[in-house]
Amino acid sequence: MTAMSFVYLAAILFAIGAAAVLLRRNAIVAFMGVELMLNAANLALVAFAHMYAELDGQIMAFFVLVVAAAEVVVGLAIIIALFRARQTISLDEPAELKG
Amino acid sequence: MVNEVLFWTVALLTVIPSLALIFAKRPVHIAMSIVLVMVGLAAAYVGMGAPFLGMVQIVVYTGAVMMMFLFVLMLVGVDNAEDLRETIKGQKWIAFAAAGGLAILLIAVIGDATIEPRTGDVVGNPEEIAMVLFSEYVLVMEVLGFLLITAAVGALVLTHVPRLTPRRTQVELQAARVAAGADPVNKPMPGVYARHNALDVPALDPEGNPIEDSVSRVLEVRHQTQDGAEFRAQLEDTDNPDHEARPHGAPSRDSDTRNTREGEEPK
Amino acid sequence: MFPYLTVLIALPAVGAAALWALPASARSKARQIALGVTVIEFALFAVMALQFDKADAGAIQFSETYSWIPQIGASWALGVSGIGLLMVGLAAILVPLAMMSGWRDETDATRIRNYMALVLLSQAFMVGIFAARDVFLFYVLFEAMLVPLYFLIGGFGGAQRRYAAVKFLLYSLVGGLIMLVAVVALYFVGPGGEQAFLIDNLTGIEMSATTERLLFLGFFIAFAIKAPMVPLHTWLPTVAEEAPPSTTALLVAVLDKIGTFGMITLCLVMFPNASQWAAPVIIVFAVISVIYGALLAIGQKNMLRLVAFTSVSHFGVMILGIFVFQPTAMEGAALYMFNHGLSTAALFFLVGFLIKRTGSAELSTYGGLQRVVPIFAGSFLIVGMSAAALPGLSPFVSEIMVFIGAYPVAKVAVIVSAISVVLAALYILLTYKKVFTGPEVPSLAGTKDLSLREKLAVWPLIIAMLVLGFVPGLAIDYVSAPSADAVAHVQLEEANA
Amino acid sequence: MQSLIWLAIAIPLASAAFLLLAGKRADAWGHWVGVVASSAAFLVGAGALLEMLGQDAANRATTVTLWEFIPGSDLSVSAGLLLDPLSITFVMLITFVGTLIHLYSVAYMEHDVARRRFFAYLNLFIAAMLLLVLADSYLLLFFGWEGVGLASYLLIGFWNFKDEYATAANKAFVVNRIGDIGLIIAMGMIFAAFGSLDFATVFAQAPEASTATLTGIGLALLLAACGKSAQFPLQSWLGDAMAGPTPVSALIHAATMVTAGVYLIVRSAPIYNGAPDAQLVVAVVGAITLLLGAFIGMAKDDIKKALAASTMSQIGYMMLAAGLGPIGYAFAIFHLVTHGFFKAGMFLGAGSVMHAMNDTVNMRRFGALRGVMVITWVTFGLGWLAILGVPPFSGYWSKDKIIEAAFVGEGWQPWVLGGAALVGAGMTAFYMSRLFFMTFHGKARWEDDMHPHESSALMTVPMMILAVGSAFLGLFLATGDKFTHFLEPVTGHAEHHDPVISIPVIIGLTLALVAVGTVLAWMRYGRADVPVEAPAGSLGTITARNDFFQDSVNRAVFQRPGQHLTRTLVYADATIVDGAVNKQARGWARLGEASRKLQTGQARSYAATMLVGVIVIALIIVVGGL
Repeated sequence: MTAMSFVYLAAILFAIGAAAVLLRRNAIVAFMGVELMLNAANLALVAFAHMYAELDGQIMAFFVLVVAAAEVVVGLAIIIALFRARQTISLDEPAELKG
Repeated sequence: MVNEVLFWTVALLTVIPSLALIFAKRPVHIAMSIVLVMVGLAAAYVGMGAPFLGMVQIVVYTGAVMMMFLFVLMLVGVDNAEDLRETIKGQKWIAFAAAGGLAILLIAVIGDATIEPRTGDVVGNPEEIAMVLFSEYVLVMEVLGFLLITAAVGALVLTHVPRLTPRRTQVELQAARVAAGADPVNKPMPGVYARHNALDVPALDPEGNPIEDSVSRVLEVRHQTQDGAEFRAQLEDTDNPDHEARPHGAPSRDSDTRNTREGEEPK
Repeated sequence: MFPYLTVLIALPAVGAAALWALPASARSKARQIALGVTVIEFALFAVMALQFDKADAGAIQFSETYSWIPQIGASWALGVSGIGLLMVGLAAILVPLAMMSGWRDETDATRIRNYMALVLLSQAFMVGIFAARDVFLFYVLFEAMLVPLYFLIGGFGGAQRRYAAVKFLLYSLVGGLIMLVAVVALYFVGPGGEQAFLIDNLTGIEMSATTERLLFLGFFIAFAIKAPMVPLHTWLPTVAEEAPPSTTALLVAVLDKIGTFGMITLCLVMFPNASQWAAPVIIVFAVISVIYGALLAIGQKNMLRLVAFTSVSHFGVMILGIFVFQPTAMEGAALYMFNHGLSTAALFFLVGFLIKRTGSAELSTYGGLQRVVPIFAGSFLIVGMSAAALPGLSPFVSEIMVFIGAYPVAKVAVIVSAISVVLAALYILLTYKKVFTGPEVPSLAGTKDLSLREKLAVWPLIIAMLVLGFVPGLAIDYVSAPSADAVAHVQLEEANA
Repeated sequence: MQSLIWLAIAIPLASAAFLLLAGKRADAWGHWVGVVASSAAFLVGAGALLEMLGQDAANRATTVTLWEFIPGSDLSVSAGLLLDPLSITFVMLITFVGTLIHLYSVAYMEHDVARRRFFAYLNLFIAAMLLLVLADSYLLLFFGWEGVGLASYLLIGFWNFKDEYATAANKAFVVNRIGDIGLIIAMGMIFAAFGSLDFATVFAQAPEASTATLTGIGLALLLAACGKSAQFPLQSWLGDAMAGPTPVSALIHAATMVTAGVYLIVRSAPIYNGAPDAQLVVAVVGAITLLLGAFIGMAKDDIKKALAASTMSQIGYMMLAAGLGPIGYAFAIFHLVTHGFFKAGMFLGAGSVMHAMNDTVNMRRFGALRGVMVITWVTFGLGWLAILGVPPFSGYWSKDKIIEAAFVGEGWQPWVLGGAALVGAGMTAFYMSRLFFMTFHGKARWEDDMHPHESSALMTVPMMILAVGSAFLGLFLATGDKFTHFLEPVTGHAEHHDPVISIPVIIGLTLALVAVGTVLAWMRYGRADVPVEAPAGSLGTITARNDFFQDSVNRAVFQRPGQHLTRTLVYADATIVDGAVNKQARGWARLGEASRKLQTGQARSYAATMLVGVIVIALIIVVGGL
């Protein structure tokens, strides 16, 4: 059992996250799916760092973490603004994107 | 450090709760499941020689990010269970197929990859990380700082609700009230002249008619008021016997009706 | 050496800018200012033409080459051979006349100002295009030209003018885009460097047959749209019908010549082998244009559309003359470019005057005007006969030179095209008959004859056509050497191949 | 004077321009400017003729180069005039007859408000016609060729406020232009074969050219000649051309312009000499036309149309002669000259009659005019005798020679061509006598308000001069073969050939047929009463009256299909060519509409699309091994 197993695990988690994004109408839940995908990527990075015995992977994961935090802040703020404007956070509601 | 126990523990701890993302109905449950996933991942990090990252993961994700999610959930209403029926035609199948396909593709690619692990054990403790972070990646650090500040400001801007109308001053409020037909002067005190200072008795106007509004509304609601007419009759009895010819009760009204204010249903 | 060409381009452009900068109080003088600018322009052109060395008409004269965008090899390179000189002259002559013919088309001071400024701007571009010796510069001006024209058509025309303007723009843009691809490709095919786009640097370069053919087509399609060749002609009648006649006159008389001019100065020179390769098909289409345009002209009920279709026919003759690669036919075609400008412009002016008087372009509303407006009728007949290539008027010489010159190599094409001689007589005479002869139409009884302004717009053209009709040598001297050069270029390549 | 011959063109041209531009101020005297210009041209021509007669027969051709007309690199044509016996003959005919007709017109057009314009057009015609015959190259000839076409158009349509006159003018011009195609193609062929359009160069090289080339050129030239000279099958315009004022009919549609085709063929003799097939076609066309015209002439009641048919027929004679080669050329020109005189004279006579009869042209309304219009009767009569070919009047000398020449040859040709010419002579006698008797003899069938009177001196003097020419010019020119010898430098010397029948027999037969025709006409139209209303007539009469249904044929074969073609094309251009453009534009718009639907507005759908896209790209990278 090597660190490679964690990469497989990361792939599965990533897929689950993606499925959540596609399936859930609740913006917050979909957002959590995105977070899971980011974390899956982080897991892979850490696993690679472990395999190569280099710190760079961890650093990269660290950066991802920070960026994810920033993203969450802005994303949640958007969700709140959306909720204020429409009284709902369903992703199916905003139809302005319709061509 | 990488052993099967750790892997399987982490695997179960992450995969099973993360499935809640797809199948659970209540967002709060999902959020709590994700907390579990984050903790599992932190364990994996620690297990793979990244103790600092593991700690950061717990602090940032379980401690900050997921809590923020919960806060937002509370803001927008925690108790809404989501209807999992799909509304977009074919979306479910596309989603499962795409996710499954992605997983298969990724696993296939990973399985195909040949990686020659290097020996040596690097532990990502804070000193090591800091050495790299503040030497090689210092510029990125700075940029990340900007990013975080920008994100914070952005969140403020997004959630800030601007005042759409100018603030109304007391003067304007007063003017509006008068314009709506409010009585400009003070209400008269309850009670009939000096003879009676009971709070439950309406005051009488100079013509001797009772002023209903002078009695506290609370008493009216409780039906504890008294009819001013009785006292008026008493007045008349003493001062002006001519008034006796007036039939009793004619000016008085039914107390229920009297107590009802305009536009308000009697309770 | 005085930079005549640059000044000729700059003068109207500056004039246009000045008109737009004019304070509102002075706007009523916009017409006079614009006319003044074009008259100065014409005078300057006349001075330049006098300095042109006729004996060396084939060479590029008044050359100016400045670095413009060296990074992509574009230069501000100007210069004219005899043909270019004639074309620049056409622009210099016709713009003031067009202004005079459209003098009273608008009443609102701002609109007049805009109209005049746009016409000046288009004159600047016209001169630039005919003088450009750099493919990139040519292309840029070719496209920039669309802007003033789009507004001239879309802003000042009839009821459907927006449709017409968009149609014109789309057609031209399609051609321009195809040409752009060829221009870009040319950079990579050519020598590159800071003067990569100079025509002189692009002549005689080695390239594979396929490349050459594709590049040729890129340029040719753009030019065929401009010089309305069937089946790419349908924008012209629509535009003619909707745009103000003075604008259409400029468009057909000068601007569309960019098509034929480009064929001679770019296609033939840069892609001689491909020109040879495509010539048979082009000749077939040219002949179709000749007959088709004439037949459709006969069938038109609207005079403006009719004149537009006559031009389709005449452009067919020019293209035929160019692509048979015979000196005489080429001279005829080059000469026709000039003569057709005079003839068609005059025809559009006159039709415009007629429409201005009665408000209708439909033939059916007219009749018996000859006795009401004899001078008008006479002028119309002369101009109409010039369109039908009557000897004595300059278009005849060019047409006959094309036919005679093309005959040795393209017998069938000439014989079929010669039918247009009859068809031309038909469309002109039927129009004349419908409008001017027969019993008088009572509602037209008060129609006024040509005013002095209108005479000033049309008669110079008639005089020019008569002079060049009797002494065509005056113009042939300018086109002879460049035409022979162009033909020699193509035939030299043939000999090598 | 020969070097100044350009003045003969320039003066009328300048006069035409002057008259057109002068405006109303010149209305009172403008016509005299026209007369003077025409006379001046005649004087220039006469001077040149005298000078030419003073030279040797071999040196009588002079070329006057004026300026370089087309200084092209390959094609170079100079504006040069060729003065030789052939062209001077025409110059004299045109200017002399032209001047007389100018004079006549002064009186004839007296009451027309646009008389000044009329004279401008006449002068324009004179200039163009002189250019036609004096040109030293085909291109310049074409210049004049079209110029006379224009003048003819303007003059036929002189009263074009009447719709049918305007139509007639258009018809004339358009049919002429059909012929012009022939000339354009001929010029192309000539340029291709000889590299030049100059007569001198072309004729010098012609003998070396292949027969096929020459035949081609000859046929193309014939097409041109047919158009201009109203020969079969392009004859239909001439009858309608009578819409023009009568002096125009006399000058253009009888004496000069319509003979330009004959001039062209005779001028191109060196080309035809090398192309026997083309010559034969020319002769056959001439024969057909002479019979056709004569046949039509026998049925027409309109005096001018009858004369027009006669013109057609007589030009048929000339073409026939021109098609016979060197033996015929000179006689073609000879007949052309005499015909110019007597036909112009007769047209002017007809004009005089019309003038007297309130512009009536229906001969059934004439009759017995001999008494009131003596001068007209005499002058017309001389013309009549001339055209009949009665010796010693002019026509006899020219026409008889043509008939004789037509009988020369081998095989079927002399019999057919000669027979046609012979029969034509009889028919000519019939229809001309019919015309003459119906107009001047018999009973007066005038309408009540007619007061016929002799015309003024200004009209009768030209008629008298032409009558003198009709009477004696032939005799004068034929004596000692003066005229044929004069033309020999151009037409070439003809070896003497014996006709298949001996000459006296031919003369006898001709005169006999003429006599028969005349007597028949006298019986039916002189002695017997002529009904005022035309009788229904036999099939032949109807056919002839309707010009062999040429207009119906043209309408059915060319005009109708042509109109359908243009209408179809206009429709097709709008629906198919333009329609294709608009349809593809609409197609793009539809594509846009369709792709707009893909934008559902569902963020999750977009996400799904993105993910699928990522997977596809990844697959491509993985599987493609990139």
